[in-house]
Amino acid sequence: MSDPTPFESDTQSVGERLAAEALIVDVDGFEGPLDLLLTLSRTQKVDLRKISVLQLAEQYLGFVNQAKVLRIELAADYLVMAAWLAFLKSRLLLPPDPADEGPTGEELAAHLAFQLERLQAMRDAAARLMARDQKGRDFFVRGIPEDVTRVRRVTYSATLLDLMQAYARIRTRDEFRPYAMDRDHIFTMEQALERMRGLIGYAGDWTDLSAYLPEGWGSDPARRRTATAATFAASLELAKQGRIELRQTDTFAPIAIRRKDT
Amino acid sequence: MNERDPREKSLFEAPPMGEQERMVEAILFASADPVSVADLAARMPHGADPAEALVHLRKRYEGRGVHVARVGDAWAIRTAPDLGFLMQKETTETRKLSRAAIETLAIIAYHQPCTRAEIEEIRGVAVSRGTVDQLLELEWIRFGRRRMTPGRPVTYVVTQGFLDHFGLESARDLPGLKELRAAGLLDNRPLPGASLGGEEESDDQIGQSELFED
Amino acid sequence: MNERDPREKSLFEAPPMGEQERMVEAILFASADPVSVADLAARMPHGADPAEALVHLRKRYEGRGVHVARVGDAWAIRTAPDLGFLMQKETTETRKLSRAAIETLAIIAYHQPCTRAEIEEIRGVAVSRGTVDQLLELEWIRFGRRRMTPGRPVTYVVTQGFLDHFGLESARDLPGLKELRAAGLLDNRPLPGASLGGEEESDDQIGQSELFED
Repeated sequence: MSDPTPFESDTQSVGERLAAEALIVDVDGFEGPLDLLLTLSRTQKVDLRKISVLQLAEQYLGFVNQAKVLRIELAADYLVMAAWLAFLKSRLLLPPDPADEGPTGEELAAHLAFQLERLQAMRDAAARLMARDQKGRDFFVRGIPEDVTRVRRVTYSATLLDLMQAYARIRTRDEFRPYAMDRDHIFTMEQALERMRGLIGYAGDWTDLSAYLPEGWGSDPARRRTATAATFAASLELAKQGRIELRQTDTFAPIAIRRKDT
Repeated sequence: MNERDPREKSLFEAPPMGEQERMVEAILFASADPVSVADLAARMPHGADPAEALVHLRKRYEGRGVHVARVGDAWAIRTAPDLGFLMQKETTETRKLSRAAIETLAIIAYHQPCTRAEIEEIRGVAVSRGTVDQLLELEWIRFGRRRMTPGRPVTYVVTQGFLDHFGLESARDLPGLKELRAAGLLDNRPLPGASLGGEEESDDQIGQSELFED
Repeated sequence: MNERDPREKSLFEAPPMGEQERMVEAILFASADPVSVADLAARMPHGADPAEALVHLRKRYEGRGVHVARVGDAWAIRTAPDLGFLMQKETTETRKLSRAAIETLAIIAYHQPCTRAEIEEIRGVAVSRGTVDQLLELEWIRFGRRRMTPGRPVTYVVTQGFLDHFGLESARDLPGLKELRAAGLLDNRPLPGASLGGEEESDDQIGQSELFED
């Protein structure tokens, strides 16, 4: 089987050569491989539904070869399309392998033709859309829109949460800490400090720092992380104040603390 | 040469008056400022008579929702004066209830029927008349039965409107303090001034009796 | 007592249709943006039927210099397109849209709701962020509902502003829509042999255990 070589100079008319050169020069002007294929398909001068996909594939591969000769770097998606078209071409030219379950060359070709027709249809639709009368160009809105004066009416709102917080605040007679979802799983250094100050009086012996994690913060990894960090920071602060001593037997070994007797 | 080329004629003869009226209408509608007759003439085809077109247009808009009004020596389309009320738009602004109001409301919801003295006892401060009035006006509370105690004080209860607003079936569906605590709505720090004692996680003990008095 | 107090009557009965038409006329003239029927009803007296008033008003302005235009579910008064030549255009700044932006806009309009992947499939090239941003900024497209497919991609749809700009009553009036649909060019046809991706990923399974951790 002789592979017809595209862009054979001796069979090309001047017009075709010019068109080919224009394509090469304009390679940056294409909006991707499908756009290039659509442009190439116009040289067939037929309805897109009757287009020869085989011929189109050859034109595209010829274009890519030409670009290589001219050392034009093609973007990866152009090369992907070239590989796919080469595959399509082999499917179209070789007799179908009955063992092969994939789609036939004709099915693939029909899909490519559909894609081209659809892209062309969307371009035509876009052109028709832009050709419509447009606001501010062909028709106009009221030049002196009359301001609508606004009459303000105030309504008051409160959520169930506000209500419950208010009640809890009164009944505990305490500075109520506002409920904040994102702090649910955060143990602060202040909390850790407060906790440790209360407990440190009993820490006469070396005790593992992890023993000071508050209850309920040890099982969930996220909670354990924040509680550990806060407790560690608090222990540094207490050490700085001279209230406790810190000890670590080895790198990454557990840290232990004890009360510093003064 | 009396005969003129019909094409020339169409070029130099003014459009029919109906057409001129349309033009004046469109120009007045779209212009940001009132337009003088001279400006109209400058924008309309040669030979047009905007002054006459204006007379027709003015008549056409008589009694309509908008009318052609003279503004100095220029013209504009304006809303008919009797329809000015349509140009008002009510906007509703939502504000948060004040702390005093929400606390008062909460106490009434949890303790209804509830007298003013009881509210003041629970809050520890006087309840202003305005706060109660505001809640009454919002129709979140209403008067309940008078208490059969000396002075026969009025009581307050929450309304159906209150239940609707807060998505409650009844005031009994309000979560108790235990549930508030479970939901993380209650801080467990001990009461200020309460003796800290010998502290292991003691927050289950503190204040319980006070919290769950009923 | 069948007789009603005339004052009460005027309070509860809608004004005559002619009067309602004037009101709709005044409101539409006063607004540069389309006004929805619901907004009209909210601003008109209780019991008014702006939809019917609009039918009358629309007829009244047929062939005039301005006309009553439908924009989605809203209405606006616009100058007749054939009189555009009279208008001063220098005030309106029409930004030059790139070819990519125009095509993207058309694809969204004709295929809406439409995901970015679908736009890219049709154009055969990646859609740059700037292109979509530009259309969003012009308020010609907005986000639609997420597609219930793996990844739950966002979709784009065209806006009322888009319809208004191009003088369309609804997205159904896009030029050539019927023909494109009949030709099957708006179908989403997958590449033959491409795996259809195992249905809907059941994301119900994912994270279940995580959800039920306390």
